[in-house]
Amino acid sequence: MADNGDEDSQYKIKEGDYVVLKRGDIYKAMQIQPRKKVIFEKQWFFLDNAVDHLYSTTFEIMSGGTLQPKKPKDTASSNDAKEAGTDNRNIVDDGKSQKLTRDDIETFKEQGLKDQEIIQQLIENSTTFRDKTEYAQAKYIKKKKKKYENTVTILKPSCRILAMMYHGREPGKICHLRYDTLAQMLTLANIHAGSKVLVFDTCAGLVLGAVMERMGGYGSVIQMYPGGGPVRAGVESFGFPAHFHDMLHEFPICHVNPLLAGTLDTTAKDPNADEKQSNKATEEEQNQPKAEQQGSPEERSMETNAGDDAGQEQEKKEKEKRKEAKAQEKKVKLEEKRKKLAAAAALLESRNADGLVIASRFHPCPVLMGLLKFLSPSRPFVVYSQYKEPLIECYTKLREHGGTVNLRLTDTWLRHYQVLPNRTHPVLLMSGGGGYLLSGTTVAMDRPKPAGSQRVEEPAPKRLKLTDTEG
Amino acid sequence: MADNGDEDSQYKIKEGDYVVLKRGDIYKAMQIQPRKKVIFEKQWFFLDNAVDHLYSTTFEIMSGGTLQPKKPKDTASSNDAKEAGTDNRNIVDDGKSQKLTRDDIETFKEQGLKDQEIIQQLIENSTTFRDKTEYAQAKYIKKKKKKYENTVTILKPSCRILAMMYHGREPGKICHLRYDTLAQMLTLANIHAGSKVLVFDTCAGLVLGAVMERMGGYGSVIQMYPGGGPVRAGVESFGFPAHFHDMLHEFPICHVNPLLAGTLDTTAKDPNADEKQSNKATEEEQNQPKAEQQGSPEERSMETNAGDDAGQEQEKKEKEKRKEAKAQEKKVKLEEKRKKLAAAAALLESRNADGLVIASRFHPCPVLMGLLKFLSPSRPFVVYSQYKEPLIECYTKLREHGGTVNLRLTDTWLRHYQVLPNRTHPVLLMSGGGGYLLSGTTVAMDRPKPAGSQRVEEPAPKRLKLTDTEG
Amino acid sequence: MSFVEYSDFIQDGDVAIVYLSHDSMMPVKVQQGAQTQTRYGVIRHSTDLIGQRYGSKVTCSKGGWVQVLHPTPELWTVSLPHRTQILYTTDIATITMMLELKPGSVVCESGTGSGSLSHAILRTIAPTGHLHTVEFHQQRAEKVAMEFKEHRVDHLVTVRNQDVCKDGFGVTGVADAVFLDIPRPWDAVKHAKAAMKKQGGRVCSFSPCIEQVQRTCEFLADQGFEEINTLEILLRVHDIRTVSLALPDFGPDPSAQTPPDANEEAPPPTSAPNHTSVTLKTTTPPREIPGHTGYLTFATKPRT
Amino acid sequence: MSFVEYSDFIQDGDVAIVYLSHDSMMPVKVQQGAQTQTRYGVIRHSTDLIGQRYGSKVTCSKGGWVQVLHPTPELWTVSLPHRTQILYTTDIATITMMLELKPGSVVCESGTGSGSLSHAILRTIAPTGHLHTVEFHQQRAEKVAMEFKEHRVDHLVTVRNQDVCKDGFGVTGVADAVFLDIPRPWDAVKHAKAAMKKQGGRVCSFSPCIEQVQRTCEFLADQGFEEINTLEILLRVHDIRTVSLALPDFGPDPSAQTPPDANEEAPPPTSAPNHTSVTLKTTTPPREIPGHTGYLTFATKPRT
Repeated sequence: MADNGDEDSQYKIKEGDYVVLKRGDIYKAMQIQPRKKVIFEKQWFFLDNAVDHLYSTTFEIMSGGTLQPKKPKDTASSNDAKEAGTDNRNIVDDGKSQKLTRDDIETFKEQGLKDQEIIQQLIENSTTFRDKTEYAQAKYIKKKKKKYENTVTILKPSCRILAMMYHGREPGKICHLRYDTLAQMLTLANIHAGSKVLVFDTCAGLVLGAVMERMGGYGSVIQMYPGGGPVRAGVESFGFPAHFHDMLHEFPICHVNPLLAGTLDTTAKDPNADEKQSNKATEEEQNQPKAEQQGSPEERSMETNAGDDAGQEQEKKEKEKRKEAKAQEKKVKLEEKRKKLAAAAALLESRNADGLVIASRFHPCPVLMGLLKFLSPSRPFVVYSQYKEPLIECYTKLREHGGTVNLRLTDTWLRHYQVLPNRTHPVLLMSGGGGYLLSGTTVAMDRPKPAGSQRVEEPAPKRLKLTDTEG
Repeated sequence: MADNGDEDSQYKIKEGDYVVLKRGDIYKAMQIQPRKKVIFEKQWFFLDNAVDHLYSTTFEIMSGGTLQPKKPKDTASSNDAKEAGTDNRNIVDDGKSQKLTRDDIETFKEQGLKDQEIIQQLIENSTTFRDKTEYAQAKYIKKKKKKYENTVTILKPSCRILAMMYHGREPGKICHLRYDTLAQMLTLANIHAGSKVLVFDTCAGLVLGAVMERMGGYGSVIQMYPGGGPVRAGVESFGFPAHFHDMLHEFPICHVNPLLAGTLDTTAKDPNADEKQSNKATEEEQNQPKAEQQGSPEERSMETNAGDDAGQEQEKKEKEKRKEAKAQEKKVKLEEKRKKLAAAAALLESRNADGLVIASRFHPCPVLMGLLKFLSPSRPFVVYSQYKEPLIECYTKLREHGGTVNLRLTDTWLRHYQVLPNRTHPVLLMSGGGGYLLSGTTVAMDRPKPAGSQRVEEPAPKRLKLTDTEG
Repeated sequence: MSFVEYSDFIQDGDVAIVYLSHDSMMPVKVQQGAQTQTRYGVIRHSTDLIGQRYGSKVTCSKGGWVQVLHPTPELWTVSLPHRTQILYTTDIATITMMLELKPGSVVCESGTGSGSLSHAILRTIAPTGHLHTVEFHQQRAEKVAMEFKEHRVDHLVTVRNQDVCKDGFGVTGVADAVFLDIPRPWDAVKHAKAAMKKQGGRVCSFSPCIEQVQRTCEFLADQGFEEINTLEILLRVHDIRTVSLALPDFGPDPSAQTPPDANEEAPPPTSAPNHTSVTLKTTTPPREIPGHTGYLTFATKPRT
Repeated sequence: MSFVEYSDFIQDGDVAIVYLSHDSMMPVKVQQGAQTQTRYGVIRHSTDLIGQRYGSKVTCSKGGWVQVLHPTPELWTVSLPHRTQILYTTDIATITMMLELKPGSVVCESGTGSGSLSHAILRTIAPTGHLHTVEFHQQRAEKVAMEFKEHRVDHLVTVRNQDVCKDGFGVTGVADAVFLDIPRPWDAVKHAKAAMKKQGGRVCSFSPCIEQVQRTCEFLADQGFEEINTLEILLRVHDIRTVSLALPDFGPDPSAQTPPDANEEAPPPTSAPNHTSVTLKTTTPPREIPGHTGYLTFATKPRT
């Protein structure tokens, strides 16, 4: 990107691209697939027409669900409220202020009136609109807009957009991790190109994707995943170029202790262990929703096509064939999997990772204590939790255990503003909370001592007074 | 106050009055006593000259520590910053920007230059002042003002002023109860004239005083106090008229269980019990700092005078005499105390109080559960704690126990603003936290059931889903 | 029953608050023979309410039950029929303290709106104070005056239907405190000053937009008001929850499990305590909370 | 050592961060033969630092010890020699995400100030991006350029000493993102637009005062910027404490203490458990916290 390249190809929407649909503050991640019906904000349409248009184009949804690029709007729509009354004291609440009926509006829609036009109709037919305060007018327009607008903007995905999307649509899937909290994590963990980062993420892979974006394909990311397989839906939505996936490794945490004990066998010489592992892997795959199965978009869309083509009749005949093919495929996959495990294990074994990022539905304390061992000294780590109490436990444990400094338990307060002439004020609703972070820096542990003696040495007397404030 | 009375006597500072000194955001509560040296913001002076002036007068501190009413200022001082540079990019940080030396300034002071004049000198002799941003200028002036100002305003005390004073000066004494949190408590507990309110306050009596102010001398307040005697310093500072104290009762919480069990003897027929009680009372008095001993200002200033007059020589002779007098005094006091206890017990026994306010260094859970019994049904209560966790425990206990609805655990976020032309922004520092409140409303308990069965009945099935959100 | 005095028993003509849940309450005018429909069934006033103790549990016709509470300004605020944007308890509490209201205070207020703040003021200044409240909107002025009567506080309040910016508060030199919640508060600053006692007092203006605050502060300073101070207060509710957090399984840990002399294979089932979890009490904020109600600007009117 | 690449061992010429406590860190230029004074005593670079592993404990001459940390933009932000008001990590993190910075991004910044944000930008856009930073104040521009060199990020950044409002950023059509922290950001909006790629990008302006925000938003809208969004973010630190709460003594409780058949006098010492207390882990906020740093206004430059 350092080049001032004028070729627009990278800015064009292509088939197979992962994109984000946007209307107002609403986002939805999506893949561009031919003739795929998309439902967004209670409207359905097809994305086919968007292909070859530029990212960030706003489309109107036409009848039949086709998209048509919208004419560039003449002026900002923030000046909708005109001729505002100074207050709302003249308004009589008789329930009759809107002269248009529900039917009228439906008729407009059938006539193909544009959203803006319908809203204009509503305004003109409201006897009270002009008497409302600007405040109330803005609210009215927003409400109506939401109801009758029929445009959609197609965006290139980014960490910012996806983090806001997840937070707005499915906060439960990402443990209520707010976008600004994710921003803090990436910065506090000093995520950057060329480093080796451990990620433990059960937030749909959003955190993992965010880390990968910040590393730009340079370095390595090891996803430590709990039983059930690595979660990747969020990563896919980023639509990374293929080579980004080369830096991504995965390692099941159930192998952590064996790895540390030197008993993990990644050479597949023990057929039993291998079998067990492979069974587990297969199970995992079967337990996962489809979207989370595959790494690369190409593979996935192929599979989808295959599924679509299969008829109902010839099934039995081909079953056998497929079974065999599958067995072979399975073998290949297992071997791949084994190699990947071995590669990840090799990366971990040196215990010199540069960063650790944890954001999960698991109790962060054992996760943190288990994974911190893989970091070099003088490297940052950050743990997210929706709740404060588990992080207090982490803090206490870390203080007992030693080997970390610069501990801080924080959260952030975030508020958006409406900035309009004579109507500037904080947005009336804000997020109740974005979750908590515990961050810190590893340091070299004192030389291993017989258990028990270690703690005594930890805080030198003169620093004892800092014990509690330290953080 | 309903009358439009023009006589100013109630607005005049009188000897013996409790007043509040103010400079900028700094407050200090004080009693007007003749020839008493007062130290405020590192300056000493006498308040004698303030007597007969009107409340809210600003005085200059003259040499010799006398006060002199300040001439009404010509214009607002918020326009001090003139000719502001647009940014501070031209400032060279060479440590030489102020041409005046420390000695120069001391000389000014000896010459009797007024604060404003000294600041003007500093500004005129600062080579960088005009190049600083308005932002930086305002900061500079504030810093300098703080250092060289020598005025003091004398205010009539009020809950607002005292709450801000305690929070600013001695937050530890009031368990870090912020003034806006106190405001919430008074409102959530529906404190008003004519009701009967229980107060448990180890916040220097500030909460008790605030409740008394809001009741205006109508109704009754029962201060429930832990061993060591009721704390009243904060109440004194309000300078209530004498009749306010008629509504104030006190009851030691160590008598709560006996009272509830019907075993509390307030008739003094048991000489033993009485003796024990009186010993305790005496101890308490001795353990208290002087300021907290007496209820009315008159008594106290008399004592202070007596102490001042006593010489060192004649002591032994008069010792015997005083001992006798004291014994007699003690007897009278004990009888008074007994009567007071009996009166408070009578108020409590009917178990029909209208409100309960708790703010203390004690664990709020047992305090709340112990005192809630004294409320009528359909009455509000509010518990303050510096920490959230104990209030979670209160909540859980109340839900188990039944007998309350409308439970809410809250805190408030408070920020002040600087509003100046082109320089409007939130104040750069804010309070980190104002403490937490648990509030609720009592309801009639179901008829006493054999223990254990009660809980089962509590939430009706259809309301079960609300159990957690309810609050 | 009155909004400034507690009673123990529900009587005919009272206004009682039917408590369904912390976010669902309804005020009920108690009338001999009347009925009230709730989602738990019907409440019959004559048998279920009149003569009952405030705070009692009332079983409705469908078998569900509700609590009937004595009205307070705070319960009224969360249950009153909205006719306008209203002030909520967090702001009200702050206003009450910062205006130094207490029994006997004389207060001027505009606009009255739905009367949410008015009731809290009346509670605090009773039994000897008075509220002069000015509402431009005639319908609303009439409605709120009727409510004051029903709530038995009408002896403490005068409602005026006029334009405060043009006509002021209708009183001069009597108020200890003035409260403004109008679109152009600066136009009422002079009137506020005129309404206040010559010895001084406190004023508060509530405005959603910062431009209103800026202009009001200017006018307050011009009119000689002192200690001008703008603040913002937000309520945070902490919902109490019991949550369960899974424990990760790092696989068999040889260092933890095998004492030096135990050389046999460790039994696999116990070595990996498969995904158990721990439970803890915590609080969570609501997903969305009020991020702004308005700026509160306070000032002191000095002696004039 | 470099601010964009970790090393394991401390070398001559490195900049290391000496960690004394969470609120006391100092950057040290490591030089063969040099010494650094700390409150725990002297650190001798040749023996105590060079060749040691980052993260090691170093015992100082007075017997106290410190940790020596690898520099990061975040540690630099809390330890750098202030020459101006600086941006702190909370705002920086938000800016970085909201500007969509990543390896390869081309960024314009003004003013450079003490370089707190610059370092964080460089960390994020390395190894293939570039930062064009403009600082009006000559001394500061020179100082920060020297620091970039010492921190081994000078290949990623161009420092220009000029007036951004008059002269712009010195580049055209290259930036993915622009950041403004200047007193009159509106005067630089046109320059920001000119510096950005025709395909679009993101812009951020940081201003302490709301009037600056209002004017900037106007200019941004006039220049065709979209998705204009102003926000404020505040950090809250939770200090972890063990606190002790006294338990009240309500006196002997006959109902609790006497089983029905125990009629003798209960022994007084056990009946009133005199003021014991309970201990709990909790967090407290610092007494005062930053209540405002500045408003962050973000906007998207559309394709032009």
